[in-house]
Amino acid sequence: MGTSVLKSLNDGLHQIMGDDERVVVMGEDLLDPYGGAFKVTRGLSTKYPGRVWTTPISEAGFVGVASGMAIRGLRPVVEIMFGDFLMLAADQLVNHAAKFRWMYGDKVDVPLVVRAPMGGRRGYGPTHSQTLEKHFLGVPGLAVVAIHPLVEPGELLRRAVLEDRRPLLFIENKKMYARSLRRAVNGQIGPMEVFSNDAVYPTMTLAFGGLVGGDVTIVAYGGMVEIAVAAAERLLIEDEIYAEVVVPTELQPFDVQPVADSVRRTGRLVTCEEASRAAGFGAEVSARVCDESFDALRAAPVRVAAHPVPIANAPTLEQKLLPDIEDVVSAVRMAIERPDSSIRAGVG
Amino acid sequence: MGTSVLKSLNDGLHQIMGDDERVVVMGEDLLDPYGGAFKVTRGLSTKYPGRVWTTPISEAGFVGVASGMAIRGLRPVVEIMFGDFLMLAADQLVNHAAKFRWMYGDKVDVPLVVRAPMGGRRGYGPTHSQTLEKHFLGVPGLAVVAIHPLVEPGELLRRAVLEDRRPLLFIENKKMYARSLRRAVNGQIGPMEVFSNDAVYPTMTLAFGGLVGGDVTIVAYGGMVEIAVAAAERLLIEDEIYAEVVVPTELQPFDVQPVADSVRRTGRLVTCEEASRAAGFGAEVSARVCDESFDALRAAPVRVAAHPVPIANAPTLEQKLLPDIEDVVSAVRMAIERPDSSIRAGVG
Amino acid sequence: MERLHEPGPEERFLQTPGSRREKLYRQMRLIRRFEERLLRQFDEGDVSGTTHACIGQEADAVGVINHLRRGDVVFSNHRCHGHFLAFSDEPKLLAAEVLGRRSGVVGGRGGSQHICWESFYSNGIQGGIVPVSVGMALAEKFSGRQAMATVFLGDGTFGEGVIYEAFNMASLWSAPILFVVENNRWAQSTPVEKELAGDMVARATSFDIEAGQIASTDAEELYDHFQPLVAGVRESGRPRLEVIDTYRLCHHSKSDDKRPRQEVEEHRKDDPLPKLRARLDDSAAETIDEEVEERIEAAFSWALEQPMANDEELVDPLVEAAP
Amino acid sequence: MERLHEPGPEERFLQTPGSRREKLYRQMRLIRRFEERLLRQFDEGDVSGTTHACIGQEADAVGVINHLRRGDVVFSNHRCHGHFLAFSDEPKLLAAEVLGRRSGVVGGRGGSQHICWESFYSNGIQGGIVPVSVGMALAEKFSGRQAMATVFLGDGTFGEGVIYEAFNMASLWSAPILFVVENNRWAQSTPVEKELAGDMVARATSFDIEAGQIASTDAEELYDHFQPLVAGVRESGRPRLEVIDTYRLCHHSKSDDKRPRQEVEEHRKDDPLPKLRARLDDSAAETIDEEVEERIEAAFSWALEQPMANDEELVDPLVEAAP
Ligand SMILES: Cc1ncc(C[n+]2csc(CCOP(=O)(O)OP(=O)(O)O)c2C)c(N)n1
Ligand SMILES: Cc1ncc(C[n+]2csc(CCOP(=O)(O)OP(=O)(O)O)c2C)c(N)n1
Ligand SMILES: [Mg+2]
Ligand SMILES: [Mg+2]
Repeated sequence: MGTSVLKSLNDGLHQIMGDDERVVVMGEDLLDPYGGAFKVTRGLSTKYPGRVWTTPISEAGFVGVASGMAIRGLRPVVEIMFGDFLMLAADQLVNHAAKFRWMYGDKVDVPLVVRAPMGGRRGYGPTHSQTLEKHFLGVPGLAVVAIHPLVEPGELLRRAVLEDRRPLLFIENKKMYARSLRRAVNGQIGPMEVFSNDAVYPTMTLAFGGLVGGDVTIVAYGGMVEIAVAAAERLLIEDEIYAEVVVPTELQPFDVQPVADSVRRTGRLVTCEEASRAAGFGAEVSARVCDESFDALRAAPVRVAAHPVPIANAPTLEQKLLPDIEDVVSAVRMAIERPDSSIRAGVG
Repeated sequence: MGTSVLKSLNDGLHQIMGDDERVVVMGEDLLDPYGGAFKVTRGLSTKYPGRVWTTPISEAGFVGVASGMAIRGLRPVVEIMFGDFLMLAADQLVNHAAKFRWMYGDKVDVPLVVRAPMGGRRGYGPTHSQTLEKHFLGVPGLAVVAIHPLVEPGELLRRAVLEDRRPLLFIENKKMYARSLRRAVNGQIGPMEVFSNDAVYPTMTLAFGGLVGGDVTIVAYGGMVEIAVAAAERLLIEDEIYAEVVVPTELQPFDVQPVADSVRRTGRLVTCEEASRAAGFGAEVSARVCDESFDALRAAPVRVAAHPVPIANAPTLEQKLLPDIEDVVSAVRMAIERPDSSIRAGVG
Repeated sequence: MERLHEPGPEERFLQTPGSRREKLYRQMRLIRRFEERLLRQFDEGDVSGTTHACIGQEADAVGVINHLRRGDVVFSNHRCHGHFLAFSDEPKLLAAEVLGRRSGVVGGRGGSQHICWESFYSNGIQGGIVPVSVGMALAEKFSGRQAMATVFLGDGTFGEGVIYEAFNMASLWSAPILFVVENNRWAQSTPVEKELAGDMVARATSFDIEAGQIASTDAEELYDHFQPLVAGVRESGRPRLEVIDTYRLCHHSKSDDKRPRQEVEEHRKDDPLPKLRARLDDSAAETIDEEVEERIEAAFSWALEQPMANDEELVDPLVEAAP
Repeated sequence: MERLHEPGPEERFLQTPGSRREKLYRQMRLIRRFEERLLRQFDEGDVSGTTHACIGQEADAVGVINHLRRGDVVFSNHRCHGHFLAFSDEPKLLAAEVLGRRSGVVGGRGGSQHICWESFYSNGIQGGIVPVSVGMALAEKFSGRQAMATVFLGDGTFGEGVIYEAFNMASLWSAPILFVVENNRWAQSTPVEKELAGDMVARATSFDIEAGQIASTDAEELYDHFQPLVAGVRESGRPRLEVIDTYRLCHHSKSDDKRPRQEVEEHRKDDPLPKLRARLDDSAAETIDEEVEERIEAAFSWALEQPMANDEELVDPLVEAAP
């Protein structure tokens, strides 16, 4: 058993607070012995008593407080207990934190990190299971990072808190907390070779036997990464389909290059997200891939996503409406079965 | 001078209130003689005194109040003074109004209409000029309609208020209020022939000389419609490029068919929106067009959008950062100059 | 809107045979045993996610809701089992819901935090239900119906700004609504001193809303206390806020209690159930206990036999409700 | 953070020669004439969008801000010209900003509703600035600096729930912040009776925030009134709210005044400028008027000569500030 995502985040926070006195942590129910709803902040209030602010249930208010602190020189890390409650802080993020720097003529920085645990599969029902970051993509001035087990989450958090001057949404996934990190061993993660673009928030590319070209590119982030990797392994075994899995960490601004490069090798694209399909991350990825490597696309991209309904409480229903390995596998089959338009005749 | 968009909406509201006593109107500064910031509600409080509720400055609160009213049988029409303030009501829309029906086992309807004037070009600066509806696309259960001068806005509002049982964002455009409706005369709007798909919220297709095939499909909604039509006219004159302009009215759920049909005729797609590009409506349209008619696309779609910065107050800067006719014209030229991938050889 | 179940809570309460004391005890016993059974099912792995019991606070539900009439709106929050059972007397539907069955109150879609049954509603976002309830109260009044609304909120929920927006509008527009604050002195793991500055009653009165406070876990006392308050809202057509000082004897949500052990133990002496039971004669109490046991057993065994929620088709509500 | 301009408002005020009365009048005159000139430029088509003048409320700005020190934070709202000029004494920068010039306070990006100059900030969303200011106050305290924060809000802004979230946290966490409420009895076109139930001072005290109210447009009186209040916040490290009952003698934003003519006229007798000018001797007043006239003329003619804002390149702030 390796380090869990939860431990990595918790260790990371301990170190970040130890390294920089400007770092303060803020959110609901953070104090020990409780230590936060998902225990990401456990131990912090004991070790750094004056720097952990347990808050009233005031998501808009404390995101606002934190962004004021950020402007005046602190490095606040805010926890939104369930990412669903981010909607309460939408105005503070969109009309305050994200705008300040540019509209104030670049005179201020707002180094604010807002951590938000997203995602379902834990039976928490319609208001505690959503994957809402898509609604915060494309806000000028607001960065969005989503962790996954392939890159040390604690290290990503350190970069976000200490090295990044931008207001930043840091998306975690509740189901992922208990998962072990999947560190590369000899450049491999399981049967796949893994490549990083070495960005501050790296994009990882996984491929069977190197970047030698495959049948399809699967893009997945956050909670869908594990599912995509499992689907890739299954596709190889069951269908002899070679998939490359590309895992972006920074969703906004989004560097399409690693995806476009992969599509140049594979000609086909499947995107995966846990949210519902419409106007989501997959749409943006598809559009950007079209921008960059349309000529390499042999068939239309396929988007894997949730059904467009609230996340049900009943586990059977929840499971049915959220995308899973089977959905990714089918999407890849569909992408591959689509007629190869690179050999079609002219149209129109 | 024909009827203005503003007059159509105001007349529409008068009639809707006259026709159905369940309709109540709610928002900031609605009472006569002021009659609302943009005068859309002018005269209503005089004519229907008990049914116009001027509110405190409480966007979340009164959207919540209205959604409670909707569940209990009224037909509330809420005005958000500037669409920018919708962010304050995000939780009420996403986690309350939009969810109620499905999560309550289809036991309730929430026939709530929230009108939001969006858009810039009036010098109102960073917090009063945004086009934020993209952040509300893809919310399960929430419909989004955007008016434009090609379809009577007052009639669209009537359908939204009286015929639609869904919570619905009704997007207006501040700059458009003063514009005249552009009604078809003999099936023509200016030099273009106009076709409707006859949906409740119709999609309009404009083309020179009928749907006989053209060089490019331009998709534009809301405040970009006029700009797209002007660009199409200029492209014909300056470049002899024949554009079809497709104007969706309902953005969510989005019926891609008319766009896909047009792309089948033209092979090229340009999308236009006033918001910044990332994760916007254009991305969704592109992805949907790929779903439906990828084989007909001869080149990558091009998205026209704003620069990813807040909307500046200074008119020179504002003009520079928002998309205009010139930007649409360039995008079309770019789309047309892109190598025709339908005649390319195989890839990979 | 749906056809209404007959009769409403007040009528049902009055029509039920037995002394008032017995009836209040029976309801509380039903709530208590429902939740204890639910927690057992939880431990057996039949409940997914989490669940918020109201053990220790049952007297609030029966003290307030028994004064409500058919068509009156109740909006509750995450801790809604007691409110729902007092309102509906439908343990079967609630059991099926929390067990994720198709025959649950809302077909398993909501779980107990997100249900709707006649004019009873709940939602799991703190605070947001308060303006919605104000709107419901206003709609009832506007439509000329005689109904009023009641919304339940906790001390912690006083952190959410939207409730003050709702207070302001309720007061300005004279909404017939009763705000019932269950002050159990904790919000999840946070004691009230760390979350709340000043005073809840003063907050309400500063919006020109009449408000009061009662420290009690005595169902009879609360029943008497709320009778005129409910009548007052109905007659005046004005909002009212009432704080009940109470205590939660269980965890916040399934198994997350870090409150000082001693504090919890001290509050056991205020447990509303033994308090009221002591006033009944033993055989009456025993009869009730047995009767409740049977209902709970019946509800859960029925619920456990129901098919799991798994709608044949997941239809997009936007498409389904489109004009 | 930026290097600070020297000296702060208080120091500058004390160092300026002349009587206190003269100095207050000079500042108010500067604000008044600045806005009158701005409205003229507006009518001449030089200002795009809209603009919110504070004509009639100048005494608030000078009464409060002259007690603030270098590094103290001020957060203002849509109606910020007076606050900004009292804080910065920089009419040129503000003129250039509202005229959309590159040399404006924030290069024309913000317009007066959205500016930042040293520790002065403004934003155009009602309410949201209040928690941000609380955070700023807490950061100053946390960092061991002696600074405090002042945030200006209007009566209408009491509709926004987030201000109560901010009050609660300011009180719980002892933020050194002064909430200055400019109660001009109207929010845009809405009279205070239609927007505000109850009482603003009581709302604050219900969060255990000391609060008071003063009805005055007398700059000297306000200056005296706020001196101990500012000192109190600084010394106690606790929040304080103070309501100033005042009146706006101009439209809400450019040309949208539908208030009863008579009501407005009646309030002209409370115009803070003639009120204070009457206490000066005539020649001193005339000298000040001329001096201000020159500064305003200089500011606007300078501003009108500046190049329009039109950044050579529109850089994505996410890319520019990326690590
Ligand atoms: C907007 C929002 N923030 C946070 C939560 C998580 N949460 C659920 S219950 C709760 C505590 C509520 O405390 P209180 O209002 O006192 O009610 P109690 O649980 O004591 O009955 C919290 C923080 C939530 N459901 N919604
Ligand atoms: C969130 C939000 N809602 C609405 C507005 C539009 N608006 C600008 S000023 C104003 C009135 C503010 O009234 P008040 O707080 O009394 O300040 P005053 O204008 O009287 O100085 C309104 C409604 C806004 N800017 N922000
Ligand atoms: Mg509580
Ligand atoms: Mg005012």
